[in-house]
Amino acid sequence: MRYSALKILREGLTGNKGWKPVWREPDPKPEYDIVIIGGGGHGLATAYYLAREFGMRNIAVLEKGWIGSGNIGRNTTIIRSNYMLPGNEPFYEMSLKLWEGLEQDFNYNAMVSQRSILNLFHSDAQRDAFVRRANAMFLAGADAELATTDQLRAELPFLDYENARFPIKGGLFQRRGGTVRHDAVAWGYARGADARGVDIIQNCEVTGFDIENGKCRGVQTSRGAIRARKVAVCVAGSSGRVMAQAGMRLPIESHVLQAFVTEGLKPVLPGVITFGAGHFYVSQSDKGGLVFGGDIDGYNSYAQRGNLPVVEDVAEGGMAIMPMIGRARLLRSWGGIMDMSMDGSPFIDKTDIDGLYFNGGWCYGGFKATPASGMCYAHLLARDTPHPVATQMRLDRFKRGNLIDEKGQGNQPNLH
Amino acid sequence: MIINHPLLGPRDAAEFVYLGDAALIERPDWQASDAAEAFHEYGYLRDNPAGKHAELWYHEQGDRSWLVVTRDTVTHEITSVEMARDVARARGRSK
Amino acid sequence: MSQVNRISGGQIDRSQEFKFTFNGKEMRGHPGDTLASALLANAQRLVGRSFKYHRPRGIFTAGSEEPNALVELRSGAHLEPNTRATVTELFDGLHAKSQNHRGSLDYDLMAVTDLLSPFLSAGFYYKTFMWPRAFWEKLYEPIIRKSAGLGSLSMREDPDIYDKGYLHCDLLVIGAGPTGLMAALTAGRAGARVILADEDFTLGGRLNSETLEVGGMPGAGWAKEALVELAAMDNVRLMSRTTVYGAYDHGVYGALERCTDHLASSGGKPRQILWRVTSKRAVLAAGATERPIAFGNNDRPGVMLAGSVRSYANRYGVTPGQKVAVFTNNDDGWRTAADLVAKGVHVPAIIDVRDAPAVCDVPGARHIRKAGVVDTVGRKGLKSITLTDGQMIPLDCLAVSGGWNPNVHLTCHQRGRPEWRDEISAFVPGRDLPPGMAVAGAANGAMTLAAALAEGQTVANAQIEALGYKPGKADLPRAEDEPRDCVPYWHVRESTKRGWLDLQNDVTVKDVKQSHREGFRSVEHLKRYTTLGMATDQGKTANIPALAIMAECTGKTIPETGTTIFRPPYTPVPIGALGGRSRGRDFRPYRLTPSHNWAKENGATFVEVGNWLRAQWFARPGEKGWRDSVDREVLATRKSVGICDVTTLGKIDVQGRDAAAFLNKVYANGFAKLAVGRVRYGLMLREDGIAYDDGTTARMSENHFVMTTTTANAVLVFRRLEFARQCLWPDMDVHLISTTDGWAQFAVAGPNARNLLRKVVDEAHDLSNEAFPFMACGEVTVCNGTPARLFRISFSGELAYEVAVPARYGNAMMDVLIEAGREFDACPYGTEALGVMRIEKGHAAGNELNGQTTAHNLGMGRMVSQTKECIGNVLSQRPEMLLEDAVKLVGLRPVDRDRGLIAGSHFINKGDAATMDNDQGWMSSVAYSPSLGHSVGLGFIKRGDARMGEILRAVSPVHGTEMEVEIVSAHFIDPEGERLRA
Amino acid sequence: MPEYSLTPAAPLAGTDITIVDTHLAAPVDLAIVSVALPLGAEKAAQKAIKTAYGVALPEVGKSSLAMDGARIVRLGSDLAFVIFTHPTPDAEPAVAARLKGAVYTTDQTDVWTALDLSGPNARAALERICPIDLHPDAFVIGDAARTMMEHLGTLIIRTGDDSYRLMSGSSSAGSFLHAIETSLSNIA
Repeated sequence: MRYSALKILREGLTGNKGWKPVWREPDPKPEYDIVIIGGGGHGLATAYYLAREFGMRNIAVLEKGWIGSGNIGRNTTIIRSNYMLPGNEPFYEMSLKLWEGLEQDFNYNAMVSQRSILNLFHSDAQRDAFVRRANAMFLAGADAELATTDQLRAELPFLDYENARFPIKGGLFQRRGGTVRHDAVAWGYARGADARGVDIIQNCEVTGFDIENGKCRGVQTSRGAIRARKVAVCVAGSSGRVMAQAGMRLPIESHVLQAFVTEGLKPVLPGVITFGAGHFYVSQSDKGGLVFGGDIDGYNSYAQRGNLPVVEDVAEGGMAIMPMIGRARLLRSWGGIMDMSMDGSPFIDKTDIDGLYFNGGWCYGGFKATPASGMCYAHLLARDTPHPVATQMRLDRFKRGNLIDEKGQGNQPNLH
Repeated sequence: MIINHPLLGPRDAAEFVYLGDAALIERPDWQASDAAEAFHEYGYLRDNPAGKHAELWYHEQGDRSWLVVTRDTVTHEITSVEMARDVARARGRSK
Repeated sequence: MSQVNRISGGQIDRSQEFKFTFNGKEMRGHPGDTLASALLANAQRLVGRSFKYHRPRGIFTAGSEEPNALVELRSGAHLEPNTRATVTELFDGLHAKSQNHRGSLDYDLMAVTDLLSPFLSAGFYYKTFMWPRAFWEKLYEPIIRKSAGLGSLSMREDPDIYDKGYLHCDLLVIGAGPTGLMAALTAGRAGARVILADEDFTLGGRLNSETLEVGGMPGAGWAKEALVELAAMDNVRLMSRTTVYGAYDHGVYGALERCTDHLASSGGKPRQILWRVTSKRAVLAAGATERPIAFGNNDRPGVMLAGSVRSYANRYGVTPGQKVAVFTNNDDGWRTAADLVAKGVHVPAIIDVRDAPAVCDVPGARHIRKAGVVDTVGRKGLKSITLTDGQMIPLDCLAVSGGWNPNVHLTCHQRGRPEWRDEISAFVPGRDLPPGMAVAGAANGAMTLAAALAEGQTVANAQIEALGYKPGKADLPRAEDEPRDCVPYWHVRESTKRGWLDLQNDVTVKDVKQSHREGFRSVEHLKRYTTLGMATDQGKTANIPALAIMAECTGKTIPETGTTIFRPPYTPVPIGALGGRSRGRDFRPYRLTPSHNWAKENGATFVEVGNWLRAQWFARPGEKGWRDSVDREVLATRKSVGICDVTTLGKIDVQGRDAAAFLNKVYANGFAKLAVGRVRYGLMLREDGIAYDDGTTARMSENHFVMTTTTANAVLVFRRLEFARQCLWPDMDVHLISTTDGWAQFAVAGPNARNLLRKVVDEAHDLSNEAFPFMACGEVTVCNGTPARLFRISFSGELAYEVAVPARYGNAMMDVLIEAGREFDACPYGTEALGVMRIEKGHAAGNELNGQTTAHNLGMGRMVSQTKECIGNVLSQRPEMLLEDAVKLVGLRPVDRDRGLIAGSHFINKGDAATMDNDQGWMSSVAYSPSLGHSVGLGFIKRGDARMGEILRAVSPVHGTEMEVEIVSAHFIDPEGERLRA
Repeated sequence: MPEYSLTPAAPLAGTDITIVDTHLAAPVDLAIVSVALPLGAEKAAQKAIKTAYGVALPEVGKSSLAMDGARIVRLGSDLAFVIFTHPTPDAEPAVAARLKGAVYTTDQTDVWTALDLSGPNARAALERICPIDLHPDAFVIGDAARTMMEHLGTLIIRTGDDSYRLMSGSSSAGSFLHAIETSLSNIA
């Protein structure tokens, strides 16, 4: 079923009774070419691109609960490609370009909104680092723009320029950055994959891997055994838990990141704004809520909920840069589990077990990566070689000493 | 969260700084023949369990002691809190 | 307009009258009113517009679950959007405006969306607005954004102040209705430390809204007596206007106390206080929330929840209408009819979906059995209803009761799932409660008053007994087991019109059905696809009926279909309150250097360095810009002598028999053999082999070292040292204590540094180059006996010392150094000049030690010892960290000396395109060198150390510039180090 | 001889504020010396303390008052502060001399700034900033705790029924005073 304004008109006139399920609810087949574990954004995107780009159709996506129930459904919806290091920036820029054509591509309005993202800076050293980053973005074909305080005053008059503890010295814009309706991304990919024959199987939990003589030949699930030529794990947040079933230890810790939304408000924020002297970033959704977040709670957790100190820390950051939000009310807070990796950067790689592939370690940056992650993982699964923009996202990089550490925090995941 | 400090009693976790798995106490022998591999595992690979996790917390806004806290990563329930120095000694570390 | 809907009784103070305005219209009310009760008293039925269809809406409830009656309260910078009229206490001079309409509330231009509603069904926006691509952001989205949203922010800084606090108790009782009061009395009498908190301004919960008796007296009277008793107990803290909004780990609860929201002005006191309550145990006695029944056009102003109608009548002395019918699926709805009639309000009919006899005698009311409401009339105020049998009943208010949902919210905050209980057709708290919490009363499904009181007592007793208190004796007041029979009945199927579930977000029964049709069948998909329950009320009244309808669609039971769990906060919390005092200049504390006052008096401009404020430069009259001042400071220092407060560097006292051995493990270079009276530069690595921090460490005596760290890393290095001491080498006798704030430390640098210090350091101390050479240290006295420490170290590359005195002498010491230096034209210098001189000298600082660079990159690879155990040396030797073409720290100068280098530029070989593949490295620090007369820079370049003299392009596309630069030694000044050894 | 002399100026010297019966003042000439117990020689160190001050080293989180008015606060298993009145900048040698090399001493006088808070509102004011349970039965006279108040590391000692000594880093003295004053005025 193709979606269009005309279709809506026709359905509206006939009582909206003709809409069909957006994806089928098939039972699992006994065998697939590729089984993708995890019906989140990355898993669904991988299935979509395997079908669309590589012509593979005999694919299943196994989801423990309902699709989109992981971090694709509980993030702060930001897209951007403002990275610095060669191991990252080309990948994220490719992702942003995919976002830019995504909706027409899968015929689903995910409300990709390039409202811009702004990183404020508050010291000369921070400015220098941002200039380095901005120039790296240019070198990778992305856009970046430095703004002076005067420019910011004109564009964002509500920031605290007069009374700030850490005065705003300027900012780095990426105008092509912005926000996307996160759930719709999962649904759009699911719809596109399903239409191309991919089986999306909900309520199907993987309970073990069938590993024979060092080769992965399938999985055990709550809905029976499923054979596969290749098994692709894509469960960021739960990577540790799932890969432990294959006997693997990972350079990853699971941490909780909280996110917050206020009651709906008439438009106040034009784009995404991040504070450079504290933990706070914010945007406004199409519905009017201020969607914001800050630092991870900082301790290993699989609990999908956080604690008060971080809530307070984030609110302090918000009040520090935009004290006009004091009377806006926090409506809801939630937590997602992050695969925090040892250098803050992800993995898209084969494992030491033949036929078992791994995608994870996205820290709190997985949402914006969804299209490129799907594309690169599909590439790896279809061709068995890394996509050119993901050549450094390897599991053995720590052994070799090739780190992709954007923040320079080293092997302490909760600092990334 | 509240951490029941062995010497000071229950204290708000906001006074503490988290480091990670208490296996970080077990720093490998730098002279061993497999030191490079051992340090890679020590530095980078984690059990990351969903369940009981022995982990290091530092009482920065308190007595500056490092603690080994055993906490469930699913429920956050804390079942034991020990002085890390005692744990380190018990695990054979000296000087 | 007068208060035409006032009736007798209630807990309002009729002796006083408050004036207030709604949309500019003046009205009157009384102390004890909420804005909602006062609006109803003044017969203001239309109060707002819905989110999506801009349908006219009236007051729906009498509590914090209100979906409709949201207003913009107050004005100017005090404007408070989305404020529930139902919990806003009336005060004299209150101003409120309706929100979310274009044009007036009565004639909202956006109401046209309602006519288009067939095309705006659930998820319509996912299926359109995609073509042409550019139109989404340019056209569609701006329109959607403008029409969405609810109230407006003032766009001005919140003028109120907020506070926070910490409370501790044995037992936190959440909710001060009959259950909570009984629980608090029980625990309080037993001697436990109790906090009783309730969101309402009058404690007592539903006792204030009911005509039920407790202990032979009116319930409200019993509540007052209980409160008097509780208030007299030292061990009990009563907190009204306090919402316990979140249950966090280990018995910590978040609570918001509204201190001045009920006053016209906060009077300079905190508007609200955010309390973190640490409880040993808690009793959740949060009561229950009534739910509606969906039927055609059930969203009209005048359709209300039955219990709320009763509450307005009994507590506020207001009837929401002159002719009020009741539509119910349960016994409780009948009490509304009975109470209204007792107050003289006409109740034409009680429509009960059940085929059951009358619950009680309601004079004048027809009992219509096995019937439902299918439609209503009255766009801006209800005029009539139509029943399933076609009959029409004229009225102006319909009181609807679909049963009651226990307020299980806080039981879900730690991911606990509620369980379905058939007897009351509702979810009750599940077994996975937050540890320490017990639930009692209606929140636990004990719906009758007698049951609630009994449970409050037994649950409180169990909780305090577990803490070692003796449980109290049973002196339970007598109360009624009022009839509470209820059948599951969620929507009137016969109705063909839209029936609303989520009133605020305009989610109807049809939307749920469509969601099912399109495969969004899990509760979470339903919620996300239709926006059900995502409005400011978080679906408190809507979620369960919607879930029930989804269950109907799927043919499953409600518990099979799913549960909705709740997230904090219970009701919305202002960001200002969560931020507390930490805003503006109080966002973080200020740390001031000991010579701060001197600097302030001497023209310093200050800069934030972490939490420190440091003097950045000292402007002198006639200087046109900061560069003039900085150039002068650099030149004066290099020519004669300059003085800089360097107190902010971290200082750690390291003592113990194993101190030397310990330092040898934490630094990458050797420290075991440092002589007493000598200082050494130390490089600290992280365990992963990356350069972490650097500084000098001085050996003051055999077992006593003084370590310095960078300003930024002082706390982090201390933490790591404690880790090494306690966790890695626990048997070392070594002790650490920070003395950063204790010593005022000054760099005295320049050819005349020694001459100046000779005037300050007491004569007993020999400062000659022989007696006190480069890298010497010692304890001295200055200015006739003040103890001091002297280090001969240099960051500037000049002959230099750092002299430290106890911090209390710091300001005076700065004065003395300048005074004594007058004959040398001694010059104070700030962090800018410090930075210029360190770049001229090629010293790495924060921009180079950024956590991404190795000793190998920094040209200090050989400092990393491989012959001792130390942190970081093993992993520093990983193959790809030692690559031949790794970036190396070098100096850079512009080929055209008149051009200024730009930090953050990337290096590209001449002739190559500026792409990431051709990236040769980056410029980390730049400065104008007044000593050399041109710009100088430090940067990292692939194999840079082997490329001296090579010319590359430094590109900064973000500035749209590039220039040619030459790779040179990083030591621009005195490369042989003769000056500092002079 | 150098012709210069240095006049001390401690950051909060002279602070003396009363807000509704509750008093906030900076103690005069307060000296603080840290005392670290050498590993393996803790007993000897404790004995030296007992001999020098006439009171035993208290348990962690407690303090004891010596005959001469010095307060010994046990901050950790191997660390204590000796807090006493001493006007000249030689507090550390003075304590070191009394303890005769049995401990490691470091002068902490200028690291800290102190305020004494006393009066009927003291506890209510602290409730706004102090995470520690200060109920009189939970935090008895002589108890001491290091914690965080308004982002500042703080040592709190209960010195009487309604009186507390509060100590925090001297560089942030202004913010420290501001935090406590704000609490007092917020509850007044």
